Amino acid sequence: MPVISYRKAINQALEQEMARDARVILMGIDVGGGAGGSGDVGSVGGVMGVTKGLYPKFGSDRVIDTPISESAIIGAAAGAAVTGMRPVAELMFVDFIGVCFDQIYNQAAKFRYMFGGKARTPLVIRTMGGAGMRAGAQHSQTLHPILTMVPGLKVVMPSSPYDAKGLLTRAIRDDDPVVFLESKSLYDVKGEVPEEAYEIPFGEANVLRDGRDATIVAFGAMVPRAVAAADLLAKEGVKVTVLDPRTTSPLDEEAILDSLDETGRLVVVDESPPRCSLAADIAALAVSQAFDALKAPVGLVTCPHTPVPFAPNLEDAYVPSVARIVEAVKKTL
Amino acid sequence: MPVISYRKAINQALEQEMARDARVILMGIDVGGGAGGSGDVGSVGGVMGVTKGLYPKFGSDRVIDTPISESAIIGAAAGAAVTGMRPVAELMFVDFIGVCFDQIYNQAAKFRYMFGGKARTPLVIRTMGGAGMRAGAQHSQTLHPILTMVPGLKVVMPSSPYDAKGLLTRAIRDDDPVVFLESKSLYDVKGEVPEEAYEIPFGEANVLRDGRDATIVAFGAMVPRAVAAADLLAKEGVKVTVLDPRTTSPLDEEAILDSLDETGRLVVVDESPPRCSLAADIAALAVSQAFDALKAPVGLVTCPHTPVPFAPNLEDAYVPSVARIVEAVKKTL
Amino acid sequence: MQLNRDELKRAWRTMLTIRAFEERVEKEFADGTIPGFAHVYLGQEASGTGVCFDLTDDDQIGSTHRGHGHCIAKGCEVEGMFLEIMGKAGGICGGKGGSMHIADMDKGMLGANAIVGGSPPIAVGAALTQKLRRTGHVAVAFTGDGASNQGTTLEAMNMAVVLKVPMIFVFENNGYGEFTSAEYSVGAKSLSERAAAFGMPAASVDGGDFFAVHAGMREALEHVRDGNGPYALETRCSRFLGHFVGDPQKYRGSEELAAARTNDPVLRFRDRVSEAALLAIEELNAIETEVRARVDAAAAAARAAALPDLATLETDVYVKY
Amino acid sequence: MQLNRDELKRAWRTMLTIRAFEERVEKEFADGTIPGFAHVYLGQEASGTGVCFDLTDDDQIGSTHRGHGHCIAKGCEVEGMFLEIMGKAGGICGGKGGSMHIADMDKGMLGANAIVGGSPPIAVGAALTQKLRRTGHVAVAFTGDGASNQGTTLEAMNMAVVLKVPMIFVFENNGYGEFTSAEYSVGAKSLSERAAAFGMPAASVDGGDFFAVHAGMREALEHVRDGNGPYALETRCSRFLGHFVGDPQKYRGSEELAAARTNDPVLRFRDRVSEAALLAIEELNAIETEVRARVDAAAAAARAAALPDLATLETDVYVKY
Ligand SMILES: Cc1ncc(C[n+]2csc(CCOP(=O)(O)OP(=O)(O)O)c2C)c(N)n1
Ligand SMILES: Cc1ncc(C[n+]2csc(CCOP(=O)(O)OP(=O)(O)O)c2C)c(N)n1
Ligand SMILES: [Mg+2]
Ligand SMILES: [Mg+2]
Repeated sequence: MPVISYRKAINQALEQEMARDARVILMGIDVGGGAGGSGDVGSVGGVMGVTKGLYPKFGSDRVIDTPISESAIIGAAAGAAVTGMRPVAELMFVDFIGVCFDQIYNQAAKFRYMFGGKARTPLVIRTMGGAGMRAGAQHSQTLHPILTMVPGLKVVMPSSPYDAKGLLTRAIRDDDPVVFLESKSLYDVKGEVPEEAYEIPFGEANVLRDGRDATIVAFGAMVPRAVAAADLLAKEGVKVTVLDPRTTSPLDEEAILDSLDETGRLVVVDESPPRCSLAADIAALAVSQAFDALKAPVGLVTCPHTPVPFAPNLEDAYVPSVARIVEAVKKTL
Repeated sequence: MPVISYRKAINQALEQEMARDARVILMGIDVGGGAGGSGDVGSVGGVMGVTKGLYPKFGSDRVIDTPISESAIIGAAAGAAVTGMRPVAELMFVDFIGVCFDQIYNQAAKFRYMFGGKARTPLVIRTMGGAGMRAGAQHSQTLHPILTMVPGLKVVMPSSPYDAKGLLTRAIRDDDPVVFLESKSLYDVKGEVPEEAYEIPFGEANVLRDGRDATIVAFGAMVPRAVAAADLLAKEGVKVTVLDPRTTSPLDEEAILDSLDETGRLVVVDESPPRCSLAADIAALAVSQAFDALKAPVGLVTCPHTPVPFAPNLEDAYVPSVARIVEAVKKTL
Repeated sequence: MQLNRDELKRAWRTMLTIRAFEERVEKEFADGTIPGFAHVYLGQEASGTGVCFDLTDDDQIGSTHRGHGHCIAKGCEVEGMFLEIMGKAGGICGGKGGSMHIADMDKGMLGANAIVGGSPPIAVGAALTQKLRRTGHVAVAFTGDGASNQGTTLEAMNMAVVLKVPMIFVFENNGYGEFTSAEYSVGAKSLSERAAAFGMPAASVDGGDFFAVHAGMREALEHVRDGNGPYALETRCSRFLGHFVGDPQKYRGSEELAAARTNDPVLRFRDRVSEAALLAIEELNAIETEVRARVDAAAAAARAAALPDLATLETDVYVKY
Repeated sequence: MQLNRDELKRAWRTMLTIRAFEERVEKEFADGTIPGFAHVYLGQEASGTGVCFDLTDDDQIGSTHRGHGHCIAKGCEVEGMFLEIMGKAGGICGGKGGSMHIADMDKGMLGANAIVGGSPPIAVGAALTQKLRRTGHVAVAFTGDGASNQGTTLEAMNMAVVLKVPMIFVFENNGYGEFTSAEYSVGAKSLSERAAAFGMPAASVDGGDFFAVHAGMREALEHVRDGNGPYALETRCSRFLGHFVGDPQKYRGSEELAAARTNDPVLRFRDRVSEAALLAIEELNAIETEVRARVDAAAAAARAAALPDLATLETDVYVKY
């Protein structure tokens, strides 16, 4: 099987779905790659190069560069979706959600319910999150909790190239609004990815390690760290299950509860500040629905209740580390 | 002691603090009451009448009607705060946060940290939330979880006239950005409120009922319901503690943990959809820090994972009811 | 551009339906049969009617919190609307939306919108669909003077120009956003001049005059359908009532309030059409009787209708979750 | 309006400090000593320098992601800036902010801002403070051509007009927002004409010419300080490098790139001032030597400086929690 990067896997899903379905269009800041310039328009393909090559292939009607107006970008994508297109809008950094959040949670996500089931909004919002790039407080957040809490939205957090392609393909074919949260620290990670198109269903957790001593639930960029922690623990004889729910909404509650039935011990790894986080969400699931299975306090490995700092050493200390995950698991034993 | 409404209590706090400190200014849509009209400007005082009488008293320099431009309202308030004023900005319905969220969480809340402690942003954002007014999906949300999760913000949810006045006074005197979330269903509720100014500190829970069988934690408009549930249960011989943390950030973790030490049983009542909610947050606190004390699954009484419906019977079924709280407590026994 | 008799009747019927509907809403609201709050369109009937007159079901509109008139002008049925506004089963949105969220996709009505400035970005997207599909159809965003100051509206204007989509921004300037006058809240000389500065043609018409609005829209449609990008049309209207039903409007002087009532689009239409002998007064009256009967019957039926089934509380959140 | 010798020296020193600082940033970035990304101000020195020239520490500016030049022009020290940009202890913001979040309240520098369109609303607030306190001081919001399309910027313009605050919107039009040209992204005829339509005077000046910018600001300040409300000033600039250091800029043709370099504000200032014999070339050179030495020393010191104490990770979130 070809080995490609997470970035390329996303690009491939976009290209294949655009080729398959003329209703699929891309729009966002520089997704085409520099409209109106005197040079080689389409040479870039987004600030991270994720959409590279799509403008030359599909042209300006299908790969639409926009002004820096995120409310209009997301709103227009929602409007195009509800009238029959299948737009993939790029919100460059998820940190920018604050200038367009209304169009996401009050508009796109609520159309169907408010209109009594009459609307269909096949909108994908691609965006990237996470720390580690030394990009500072306004370019390093994850913000998946505020998306996960929104009824009407689906939220995807791919943790590998394989998942990225399969989940994005699914997202584009899905009839509901989906936020597809890419981890910028994973763009260069490589893995096996089938050439042909395939879908990974939403709401089905991936089991990356299987062990009966404890369960680690992790999302997005925290998944490789959870796996690394599990492998370190395995060397010490501690066998843990690592679950990657892949979508935070819908959430594969069953997989988590089933695993807890076996292990009775839970650690949640969440790259976000602790309050009202996904870590808290999973812990609440456990204590409300798997109380009898629980043998120890749930370990919450999150960022601190602070913005993301810029200095490299501070930023490294900010994000949940393998060491902290290992420690948290040991505490539950 | 005078008996006044929650609305009047807020008004009184505003009036007294404005009289006390010339730096306190109000700004927002119609907070003055109809700038530019040919009639009696200042006759209204906000769409809910909360700021009534302040424009006539303090004039247009201190009670500032604005265009419908929430990013500019909140941003300007943040800018005024960081340059020496103490603005109280009104975001009419908290549902509108989506058009100005960036100015709240990326700007005001992060100034101090990003700038290495150099900024001081004594900003209060008054806003109202909650269902029950038959106002539909875009005018009935609470959204406190997405505020609580923001490092750098403080979040207040007053549940009575007494608390409203004391907490707002504290908020205005506070040097950090505070979101003051009024419950619109409480505006007409009356209670004893001292005439003179007083402060209620942040991060100190109020104990409304004291019992050793279970602990109910509730916020804002859910507090009176939790109390009603406790009183019903008391008639059946079940004695529960009702805790109102009053501020969700900072959170009085100690009060909750202390109570759990005594009762071992927890029900959280949260008027918001379940995912990444405050209910989940408190449950996570319990299972991570009071695991040994817990004797039963934590009961989460929340809204369903849907937008707020319009039809009265649906809306009534949407919001946590006294009956559901009673049932949840019984389930923990 | 002269309208024929059938067209005149259609315009009259639409304006009157709005008038009768909103008067009935006012009454029902007083009776307590309409939950929540209601923003009625009384005084602005000519605007919505004129704007939507030449639109088909395949053209789309995005509306506002004050959307009943837009809905009716775009072809929504008053029966379903009353059921919706009263939160009843069988409402256009199953009773889940209410007054501020009426939508009817089949009629190209993309939704009333309770967020000021919520619709313009969405309408840009609808227009984008029209452009990409080369349908020749258009999208219209209704906004008020108040909404014209919202960042979403302003950036939607620029986006529409840049993407050159077939879209019309209709600014219904009734002089007030809630209690605040447009004189105060709009720093620009006029809404149409500000819109023009975004790079599109803009015009301003008397929104109390159906014929002026209709003529303005004809020009707008011509421009837009020719692939020239968006157009802005300001309709200067009168708001008869307060911001919501029950608003005592003390912020408006009594003279101004009285003056507003004199610019009555329904009376003006009746006078003009009957004076010019385009339609006989009897014809106009007959339509009025018929319209009012239908509206009253719809309201009465809605009053008597059942609430939605509680089981619907959790349906329609997703197509499939 | 003729500047005296000391003033000319001050202008030269400021422009050169920006030039030297940014060239050093480019080099340090290549060396890997600057984490993250860096947006440099090369080619735009005259704009920030001219805008801030007559401002005092009590006047405030809100800046952008491309803020180094604004910081220097507003009086921030290069030592603290290098420490900050390298994420070191002792940085202007303790290393917590980084390149896109440099602020220095004592200098009236309210912060670089990594959110496009983030600053204008904040600057409206700063100007409101000035207005309410009747200080005679002003606030300035820097934005780019790209940022001019953000709703926050647009609504801040209207708000500033309505509140009549002493504020200047500076649009540094360097022709690009990231990779997209302003020709494409701005639907309006020009940034200044669009701003004018919001109800304030607006002018457009050659941003490569310090004297033109300075003269433009003088007019702006006069208007604004007289209590007439806001003013908009477009400065037409060249962006020498790409959006960030390392951007190969294939979207710009080679001719355009070459042309950009010919409009060098530093060279133009040197030529004009020396040709008119306002300052001797030796004086200019002496200042350059001194400035470069200081900048280089600051960079070297910052390279050698320690990272922040880990204990600071959780401080400075609140004044008191
Ligand atoms: C984002 C947002 N801000 C504020 C409101 C409250 N609000 C509802 S309608 C309205 C006035 C709108 O004025 P205008 O656009 O002129 O429309 P009109 O009511 O005159 O039809 C306001 C402020 C809202 N619904 N949404
Ligand atoms: C809200 C938001 N959207 C997008 C970005 C990404 N971004 C950073 S700078 C930039 C271009 C800004 O262009 P302009 O305003 O012209 O400033 P310039 O870079 O030319 O100085 C973009 C799109 C951002 N930081 N914030
Ligand atoms: Mg209006
Ligand atoms: Mg630019």
